[in-house]
Amino acid sequence: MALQPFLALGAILFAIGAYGALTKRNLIIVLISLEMMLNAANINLVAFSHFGKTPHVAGQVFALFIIALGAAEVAVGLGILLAFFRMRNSADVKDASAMKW
Amino acid sequence: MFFGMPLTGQTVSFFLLALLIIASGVMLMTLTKVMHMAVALAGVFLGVAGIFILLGADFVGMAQILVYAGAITILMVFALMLTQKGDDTESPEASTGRSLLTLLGVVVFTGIMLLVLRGTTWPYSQSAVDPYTQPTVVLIAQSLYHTYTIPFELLSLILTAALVGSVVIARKED
Amino acid sequence: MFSWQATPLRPLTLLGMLIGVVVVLALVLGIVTYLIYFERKVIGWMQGRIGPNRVGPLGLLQSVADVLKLLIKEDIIPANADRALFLLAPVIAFVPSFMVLAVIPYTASHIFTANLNVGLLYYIALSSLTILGIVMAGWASNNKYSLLGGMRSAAQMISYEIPLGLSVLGVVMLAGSLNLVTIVQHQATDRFGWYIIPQIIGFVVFMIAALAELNRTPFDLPEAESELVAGYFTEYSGFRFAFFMLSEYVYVFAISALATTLFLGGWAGPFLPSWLWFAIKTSAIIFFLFWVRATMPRMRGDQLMSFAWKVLIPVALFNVVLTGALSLIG
Amino acid sequence: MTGLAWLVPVLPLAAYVLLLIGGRRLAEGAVTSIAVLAVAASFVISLAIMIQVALHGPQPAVTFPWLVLGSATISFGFEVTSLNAMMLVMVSFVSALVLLFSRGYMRGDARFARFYQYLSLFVFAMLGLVITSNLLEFYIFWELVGVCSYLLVGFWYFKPEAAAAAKKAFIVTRIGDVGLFVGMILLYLGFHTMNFDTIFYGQAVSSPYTMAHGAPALLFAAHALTGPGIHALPYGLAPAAFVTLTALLVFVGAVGKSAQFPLHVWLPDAMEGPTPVSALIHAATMVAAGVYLVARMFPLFQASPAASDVVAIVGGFTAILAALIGLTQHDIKRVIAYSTVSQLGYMMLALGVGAYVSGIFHLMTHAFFKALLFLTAGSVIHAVETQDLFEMGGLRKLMPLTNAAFLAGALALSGIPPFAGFWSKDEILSAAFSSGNYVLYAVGLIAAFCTAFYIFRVYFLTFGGEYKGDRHPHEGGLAMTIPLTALAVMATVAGFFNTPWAPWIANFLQDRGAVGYDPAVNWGLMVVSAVVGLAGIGLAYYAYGAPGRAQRMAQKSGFLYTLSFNKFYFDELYDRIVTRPIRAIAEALGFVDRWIIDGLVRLVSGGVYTGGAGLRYGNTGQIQTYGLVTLFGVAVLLIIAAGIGGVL
Repeated sequence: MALQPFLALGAILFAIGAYGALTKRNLIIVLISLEMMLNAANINLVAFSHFGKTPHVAGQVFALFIIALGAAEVAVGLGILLAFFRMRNSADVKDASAMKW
Repeated sequence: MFFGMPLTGQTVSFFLLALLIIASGVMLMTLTKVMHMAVALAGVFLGVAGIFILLGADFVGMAQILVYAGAITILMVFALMLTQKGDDTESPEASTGRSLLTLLGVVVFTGIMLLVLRGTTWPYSQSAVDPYTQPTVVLIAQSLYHTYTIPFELLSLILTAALVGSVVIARKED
Repeated sequence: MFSWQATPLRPLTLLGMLIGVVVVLALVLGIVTYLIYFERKVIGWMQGRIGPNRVGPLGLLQSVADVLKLLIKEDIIPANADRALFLLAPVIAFVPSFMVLAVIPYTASHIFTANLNVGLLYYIALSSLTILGIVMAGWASNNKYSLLGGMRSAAQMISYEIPLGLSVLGVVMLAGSLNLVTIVQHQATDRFGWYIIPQIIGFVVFMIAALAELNRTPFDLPEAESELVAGYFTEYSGFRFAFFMLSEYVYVFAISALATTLFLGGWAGPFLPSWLWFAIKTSAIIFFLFWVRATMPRMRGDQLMSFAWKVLIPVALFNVVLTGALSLIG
Repeated sequence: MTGLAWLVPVLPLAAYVLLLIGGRRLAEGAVTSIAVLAVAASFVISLAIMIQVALHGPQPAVTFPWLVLGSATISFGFEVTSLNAMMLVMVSFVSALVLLFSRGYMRGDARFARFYQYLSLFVFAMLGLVITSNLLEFYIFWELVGVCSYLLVGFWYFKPEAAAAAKKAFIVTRIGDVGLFVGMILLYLGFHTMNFDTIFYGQAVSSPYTMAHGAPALLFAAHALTGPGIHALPYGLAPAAFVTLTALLVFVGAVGKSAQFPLHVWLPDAMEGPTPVSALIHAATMVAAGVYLVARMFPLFQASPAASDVVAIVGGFTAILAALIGLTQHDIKRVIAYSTVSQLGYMMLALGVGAYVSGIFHLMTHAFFKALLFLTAGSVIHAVETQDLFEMGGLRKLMPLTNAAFLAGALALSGIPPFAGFWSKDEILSAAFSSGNYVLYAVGLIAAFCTAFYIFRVYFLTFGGEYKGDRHPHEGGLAMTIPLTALAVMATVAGFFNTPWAPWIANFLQDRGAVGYDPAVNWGLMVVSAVVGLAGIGLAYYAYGAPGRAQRMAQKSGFLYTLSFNKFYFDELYDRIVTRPIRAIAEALGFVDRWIIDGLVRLVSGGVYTGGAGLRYGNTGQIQTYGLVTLFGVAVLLIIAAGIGGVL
């Protein structure tokens, strides 16, 4: 196995996630799509940690960091989402548009 | 031989997992029922975990299953259930034009990425299945507690803050 | 060591793998069948009844008959159910329970067993996948009892997974490895002997959390017959129902095997062959689980969560700190 | 003891800091004690230093490097010479008494502690100015003195006159400061140093002094005109022109600070401040700084006869001008203020004709009797609560101590033997006479006559006759009477420190060589000046001894009276020729700034604002739209990167 297939997989997964994050209306699905993009990045990190001239475990460590940060992000994101839902009775991205002029 | 690659267990597993990931991802984008999406999501996460294990990163793979497939998916399901309003289908899609535009952008992006990947000479990879001299758990532990001690501790701080913060944010106003 | 990744994939290799899987599956089915029989007998004995005694000698074929009955029953899918998920859920619930068996070291030579470096983590990670199947089942049935049961189950299992994971940390710290084989080997040379002695706090927390993970009495709120009919599998019948029961009992076996591995020295023991020692210890744990079921009342719903978060997790964390301190001193 | 000289300015500074921190919480007595004790301690140390200097001669400067600019090092330090040892004693003595007097004068003021705080800072600044060894440091303290005067003159800032007077004092003295600053820069360019010693002698003078300060004027001239500095003089100036130019620029600073013509207008207005402040400014601190500056830079003036002549002429003109204005003023403090201007003119006159010792001696005696006059005036104002001479009268019986003290001060000012002023003023006059400046001598004599007249006019109007007000004037408390007594004694006897037959101060200041011009004893001139002073007193008694006679005299002089009463219209003149044109220019520039420059700025800001208002419609709040735009941006960047050929 070579490096490219893994990177290609990462790119495709990232693209799918980006598409979801940009088109889905449900905030939870958007959040899920973001997690997919993080996963795509992780694939790259781990792939580079395995292949390359001097394989090093640092890539895996960073993937672990990203996993932990993703978990934190989901926790906070869902907290915000619940508060938002309670306030607006909606989980639609379109309704979260107070941050404009 | 398969696309110029030897047909080993690794190759086959990779293509199966890639198929699982991409199929689940596409399903996630196309399905309308949120619970179905959750299943597709689990598929993506498990597939990624499989890729990790395939790459010899068994600890990261397990963490991926534990955190993403186990915890985050369930959390998402909970959130979906909590925010449902009678109908269990997802709220209407963005406008078709918008979706097509996004699709175009995404396809262009991916296309360029793939072209670049193809055109770049990567520092060549050795073919050994397991490039590490020690179990990855040991390597990761040493790395975490020597090289990355400060980031590791900061991470625990972030997790604590996220825990407390999400509780505070989501708590009902009394 | 056999590396499946580097070996070219030939039909024969694939066949070998498949045969191995089928053998383990058959073995597991046999074990589960007699687990059910064992449970009914034990509880019957404790309650002053006789238990199954009609089918076969001493009722030994009772469970076989039950399984056969389930397999030939009509497969009912409720009209308002989400068909795809309804069909998928038992599979999602069962597959992880079967997969976790792969890392348990049954014997000194551990045939069929993957000598994984992250074996313990593998067990905990995969077992968490079952929750998804349970939630799916509860939701797909489109039945309020099922949904409530599924939600309760998910909440309970997620909450108790944390003390479960924390309670085994002490063992990991003592052994210095996540590899279950290594853990067993370490227990043979540890100055305290089996880890149940230095890790008694961990063991207690582990057993309580395991009971909760298994949805067994006294933590059987998700499938409390008197409240929720049958919880998340209320709508299930026939062999799909059997799948859920199967996964439950496989987990009973698996968690007992894990407890044996972690705390009771695994296969180690004098005179007898190692697999037999393993079987004896596992049976003892299983007997303990049935014993608890026969004697304990169900826990109150409002105490369930606070017990996990306010009692078990602090105790497990204390155990971690204690173990660390002790190993620093020692 | 000279090693401890730095304590002299630091003690008032410590008092200032202490009052700054805790002043509001302390009782008035405690505040007074802190400030007075600090300054009194400074006085004791100064006295010890002066004795030390008298016995062992001056000590070398103690310096620390402060700024290193390229090859030049600006140091920071202090030194003790006979001149500044004497100044330290004088300043700290008068300041301590003024501080004590303020206890009674300012009693009950809401910002009592603040007042003492400013006073302490003021004293610190003046003592620091005196003791410094370096021109830049001198300038810093010089400006600090200016700031303190601003704060103190405007202490009652709620009075519009006080606020205006504070501003006027600050701005007018600043005009002079510009001259000093330019002179300072020129000196630095010429000599590459700021140290007084190095400027004057080409090197730091080592201990012990082989010559007293100021003595080697010729040595300085030799150094400046022919020494190594000759190549480095800026702007290609000839050495003689350079010295004259710098001396004149330095003198401009002194003119501003010491209220010499034509920058004398601020000092009388500064009367709006509390009277102890006036006493301090007029006697010991502010105006003395200008004279001290000229004295400190005396070698420079000695080296330039032209500059010295300018100093003498300006001094003489100021002396007569201020004396003439003082003849007719109605405000008791204003009369004394013009008298200060006049007396400062005498000092400048002395320094200009080369009578270094006489100038310093007069500075000292003047400090005593002028502080005394102001404090007695303060005591009177405190008692009758008016400053108008024509509303007073008859205080001789009501306030006998004040009367005696004022009389001592007035006699000293008038130059009646044996009071202090006689000895010092006579020295100046005889120096002017014997140096051949007969015109200046005549001017000084006329000014002396006027001086005697106006101060006794004040005396007769205030203390003679009957009391015209409706209050019950009485003496102030001990805090007011003790300083009055001490100063009255000094005003009476201070002249004996430097009599022609026992020139102690002259010896002290120039104990190892001659400084400038040392007048010989001239009994004839002494008699003349004493007679002139007595004549002035007699005229005053004639005019104000009987009511109504003064008015008739005023009417008879007509035009001249009006001119004097209106201070020769200097304020109006300055308003016409300086203030108004400048204001017109400023308004024109303001118009350009407000409408043309600001207009451009507003045009730009308006354009940006309008553009922003348009662009904000693109800001929909829809995060997915932003994300989409970002995605396309990244895609474009990737295309560019791939086209260039692999930035990745």
